[in-house]
Amino acid sequence: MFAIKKPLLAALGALALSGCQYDVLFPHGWVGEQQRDLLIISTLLMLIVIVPVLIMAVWFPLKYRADREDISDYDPDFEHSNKLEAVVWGVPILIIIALGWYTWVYTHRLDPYAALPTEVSEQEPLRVQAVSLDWKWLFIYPDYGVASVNELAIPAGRPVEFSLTSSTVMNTLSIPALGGMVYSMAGMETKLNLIAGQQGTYAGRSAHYSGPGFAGMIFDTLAMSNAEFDTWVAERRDGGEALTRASYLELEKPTMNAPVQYYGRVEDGLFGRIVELCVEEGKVCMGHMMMQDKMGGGGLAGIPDAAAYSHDRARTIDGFGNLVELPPLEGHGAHGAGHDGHDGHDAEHGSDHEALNTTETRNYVLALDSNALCSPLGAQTEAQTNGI
Amino acid sequence: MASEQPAETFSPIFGRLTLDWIPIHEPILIGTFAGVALGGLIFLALMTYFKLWAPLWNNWVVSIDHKKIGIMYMVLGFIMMVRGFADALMMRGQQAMAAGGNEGWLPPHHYDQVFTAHGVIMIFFVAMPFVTGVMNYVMPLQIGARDVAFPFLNNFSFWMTVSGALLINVSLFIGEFARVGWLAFPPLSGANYSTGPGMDYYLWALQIAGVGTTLSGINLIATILKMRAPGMKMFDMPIFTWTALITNVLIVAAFPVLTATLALLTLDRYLGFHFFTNDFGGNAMMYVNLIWIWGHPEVYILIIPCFGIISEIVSTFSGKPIFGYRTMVWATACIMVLSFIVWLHHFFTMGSGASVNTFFGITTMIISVPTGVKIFNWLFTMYKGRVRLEVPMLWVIGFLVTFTIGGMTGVMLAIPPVDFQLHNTLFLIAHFHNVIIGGVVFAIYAGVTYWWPKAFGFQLDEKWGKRAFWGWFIGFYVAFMPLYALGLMGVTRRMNSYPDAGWQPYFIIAGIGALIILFGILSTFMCFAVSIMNRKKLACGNDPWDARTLEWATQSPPQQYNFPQELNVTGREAFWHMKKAGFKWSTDYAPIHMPKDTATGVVIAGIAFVFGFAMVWYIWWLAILTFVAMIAVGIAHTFNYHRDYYIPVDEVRQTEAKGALT
Amino acid sequence: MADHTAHSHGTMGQLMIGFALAAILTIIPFYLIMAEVDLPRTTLIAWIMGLGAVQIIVHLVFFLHVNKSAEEGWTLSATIFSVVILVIVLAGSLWVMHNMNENMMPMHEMDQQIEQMKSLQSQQG
Amino acid sequence: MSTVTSSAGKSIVEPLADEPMHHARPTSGHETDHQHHSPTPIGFWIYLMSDCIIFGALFATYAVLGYSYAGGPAPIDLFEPGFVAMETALLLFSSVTFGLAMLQADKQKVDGALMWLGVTALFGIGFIAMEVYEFNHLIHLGAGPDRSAFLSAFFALVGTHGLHVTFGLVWLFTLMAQIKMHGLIPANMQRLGTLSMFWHFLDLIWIGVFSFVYLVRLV
Repeated sequence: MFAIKKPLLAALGALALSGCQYDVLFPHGWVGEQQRDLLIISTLLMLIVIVPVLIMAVWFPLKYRADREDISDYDPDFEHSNKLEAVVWGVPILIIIALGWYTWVYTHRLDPYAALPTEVSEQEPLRVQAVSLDWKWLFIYPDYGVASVNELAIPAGRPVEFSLTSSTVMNTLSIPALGGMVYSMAGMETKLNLIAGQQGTYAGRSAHYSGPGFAGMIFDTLAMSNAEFDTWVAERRDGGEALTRASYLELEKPTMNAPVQYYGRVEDGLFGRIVELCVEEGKVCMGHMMMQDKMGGGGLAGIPDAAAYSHDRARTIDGFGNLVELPPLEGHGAHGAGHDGHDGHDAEHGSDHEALNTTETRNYVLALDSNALCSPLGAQTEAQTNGI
Repeated sequence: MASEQPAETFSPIFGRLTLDWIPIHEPILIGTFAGVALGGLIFLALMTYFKLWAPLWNNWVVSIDHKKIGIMYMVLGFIMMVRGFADALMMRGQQAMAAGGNEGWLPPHHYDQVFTAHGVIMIFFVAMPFVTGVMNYVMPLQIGARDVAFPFLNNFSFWMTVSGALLINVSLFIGEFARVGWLAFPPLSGANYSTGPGMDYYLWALQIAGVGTTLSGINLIATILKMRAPGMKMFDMPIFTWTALITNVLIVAAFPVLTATLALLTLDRYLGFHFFTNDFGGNAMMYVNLIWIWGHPEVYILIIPCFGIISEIVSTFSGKPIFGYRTMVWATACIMVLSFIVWLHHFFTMGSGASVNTFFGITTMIISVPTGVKIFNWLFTMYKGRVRLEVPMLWVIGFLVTFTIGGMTGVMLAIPPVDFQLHNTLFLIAHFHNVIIGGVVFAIYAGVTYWWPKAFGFQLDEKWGKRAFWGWFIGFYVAFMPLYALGLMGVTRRMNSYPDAGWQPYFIIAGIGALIILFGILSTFMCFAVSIMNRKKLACGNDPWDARTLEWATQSPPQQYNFPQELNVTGREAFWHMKKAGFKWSTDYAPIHMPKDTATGVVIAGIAFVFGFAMVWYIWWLAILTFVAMIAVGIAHTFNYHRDYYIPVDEVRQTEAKGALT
Repeated sequence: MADHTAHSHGTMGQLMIGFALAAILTIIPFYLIMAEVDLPRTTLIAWIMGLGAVQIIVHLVFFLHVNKSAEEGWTLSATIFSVVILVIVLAGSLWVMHNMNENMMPMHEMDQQIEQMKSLQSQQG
Repeated sequence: MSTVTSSAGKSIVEPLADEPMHHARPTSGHETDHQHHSPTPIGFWIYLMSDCIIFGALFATYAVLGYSYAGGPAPIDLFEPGFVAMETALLLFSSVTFGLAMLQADKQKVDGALMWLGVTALFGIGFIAMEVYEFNHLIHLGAGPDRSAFLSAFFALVGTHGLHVTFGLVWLFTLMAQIKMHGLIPANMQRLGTLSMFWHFLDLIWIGVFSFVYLVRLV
């Protein structure tokens, strides 16, 4: 008895003290507040139906219990009533119409891809490129050329525009005090717009299970004043080493409960390469792969280039998160090494039509030298727009 | 890092199975294994001592009687529930401990297997057998049929489900289970990020069990369409039969998508295909898309038969026909179609555009309308009735209250911006346990209590029945309300440990809730045991609840042929009108045509189990051998043309004389 | 019983009509491709898909004998339901995946670049 | 108002076993009741519909991933319309010959039925042989399923269809043996009808394959 009592009392005490943790109900940013408002609106709307149902669910069986004294209201044939049916269909439909309207408005207003409205903040959004690695978060500040691991510093009151991607498996960037979450996935770039209303330290983590080190993918979000943020950036620039393609590949290797770490410089276009799975030398960037695919693929000549498109194999892990060395893919040939196979194919089928088309695509492939293939498309265009 | 898994080696005889894969260094597993082995030995000894092997084989294992198969499904469900619940206790224990730097007692490698196994077992090997079992037992009786349309197939389906369940349990002691979450999203579940056999156990267990589920779905649809008693029109069928029909339509339409999706993942893992990899143009989002096309109908597959159970019980215990029968049927049919156009609400946060999210959010809310209508119909069935507050009805009231709350939190999650905050938090966990415990489990318990007298001829002990109810009911709220609270703090699911000690009290309370549920589960088994011991005292007639549908017209338990004569039915609530009209069975019998039992189903399923094991461990020779053997046994079965027989009139007369309806 | 089976397995006439229609509906799309008929891309695709759909109906009617009377109409109902589910799965997946790909794949301004590339090629050619 | 009667004295011969015994059905009042025909045709049709949805998922995957070549070959580099036309012809002819076998069987002509079933099997084997050749050829080129998502989707979809045809062939030979052993008894007629549905269904799926997987991608 005593053994149960003690933790129970401790639990109750802690409950009373921990009221301030309800990040979803008491968020610290506009996005979170809007989401909280919608949560409350929807709950209230639904309670219009839920409360009567809960009351009836308990009250009816008690009121109409078989051993009641006055049984005269027992109506064994009462099984249909148009009026009641109209109510039970009508009221929920009306509520759903109202809810649907709110959903429409709020979903468009809070689209994580859309920039925050100017009435929330007129400041230029801070761009942060977040990469979920095994098992830590890398935050790159492209406008400042610094990066940090497992620590996110942002100026309070200034919108933050996250670009998210992942090195291997899916994760979700979640900072509940600021607002909703969005997935980060390898080879893809998702967006999330958030803002911190007040200064403070907010918990952040990955909210999508991603392997043995998942629970340690936590970081502090430091929302500070603009001046403090500038100092933070300056300190990073002074101290940290450079985040280059080589040091990224080192950082990317799986570790658990990684400590906070900073980088004072970031190689240009690195995030683009991470998104497009071409940080390593000799890998074709996904943007180019897709463009090439849109033009009709690499043709038979592209077959032996498989190794240049391989990404997962080099990142194989065992059940405890240790890297597993696998021999690299075979056939790391140069472009156009598959001509023999192609000719053989033509000889067998002898279709001019087919040959014509493959020639076209091959032209395209040859038009791009290998350097161009191995640079990220997004980064190029980004650089161009920045340059202008 | 903490540890390493056995190195990948391959031998032609044992594939990649080596002694290193036997987890002798894990005390928890060794303890479990010792317990299971000891229990198993005692079971074997008792079975041998009382000479029960032959009866078990002849009366149950090879039986193609839908009633026995139904009961076996329920037994499977309860056994697997113990396994799944043990996983739940382990998780609650871990999260109650692992705060603020404390690592708890389960390292990630183990904890991740536990939560994956918990989800997979509870959905596929507890909830599915439960609903399939009840449908199997009750539905043919309700429509006045002798058996299902394809009795052999029914037996085969059951044993395939058992094969899958066995494969999962074997993973506990040989190798490991998947560490990917119950839906196994790639790339994490792909060849490179889930090396080792765990993920393969997952794939083969689900594929083998899935064959059973799909075939069972086809079987039950054909039964309802073709085997109804003469005169029974579709709109004369009891609500439970309707829900069974709609459930099985959903099974037949949705499970193929699961089969295909898992097959594609299997190709990725085994043959280096690139459906869901990051590279070579694969797209993991396609897996998420496909699996939820199955996954959302799946939750309705679980809950719709439960709606049927609740309908039958509310109507019987209120002494009234169900309110709004046609509305009920149409509402269920609406859900059937709508459940196929809401799947994206499971991944709003994956990054679809606002318009797509809005569309799927609103379709999800629309589903809540027919569901809400059903709840109102149950309430108005009680209205102006004579409600007998017996144990099944307690479960029903618990269901109404709890499921309604779960429905509300579900609609909250259906609103995309709210979901952005609550997705993958413990709020979501609390929500679906709210509808699965409050919906499926409560309804199944209600159904078990309700139909137990039909199946065994005696009622369940009321005292222990009520204890089980209160254990589950209170335990549920104590265990999951803290998770709602944690969800509103933004706490993420599946965390092996967490830094914030402020969360710990909530986890401790949740753990206490789990213990209260444990009390409910133990009470259930006590209830069964006590009732079996007192079965003479608890013996009841054919119709202990004064019920309204055909299954109560025959003996309890029913004879293998269900009904001594064919019934001509017109109208709804056949048995209620039979009783009013003073119905008596005739004593003029005819021979009854019945299917013969066969061991083919259990044999093929047994081989399928070995096949699955061989595939998991890359034992290719055995896989090829068993695959060929399965096909050979199946073909051999088709050469048997003597699959039925007649029960002679005398035998029918004798069995009926023992306990005809009075 | 004899007429029952004859009904469900069709007649020689049905079989031959079905064969003729199927043959025509197969030959046209193959002709369109193999003879490289000069039609706009989308028109060609629409023709191939449309003829395929018609041929599927021909097979259902003349070879599989799906009609309102077979099995009390249950085969027809089952077929229509499956078609609805198939349309949902196919169209839904394409819509959802297209939307997500648009949002996430690194192909911003890719179309533009492809246009440039093509014009470059045509200049060279 | 409902009435329920128990019809004493009438035996109920439900088609309970998987092979309902039509010949054993005694004449009774409800003989004409359509409800009491065998559940096998509708049951098998429902199975086919579920199979159809498996193919639906594979088609959807092909539709989504079919343009991801990963710098490898595209349909236009690999597919040969003439070859596909041959495969299509084989399968269509096999459908017709199966229809002819059914017509023979309806007339209880065992030899005729077996002859046409044999022809059907030959066409089926021809089809499978061509498909195996095509797969083998592609893998030999290096355009195997592991080269790109497009090829993965192609191999999975076409391969699944091929496996179905192979299974159909095994079934066909089994049934031919059974017809040889027992003649065209009702149980075998039922099986023949079921296999006929399966075979025509595979041809139907192939329409989707040749249109959507091959031809459209060669435009």
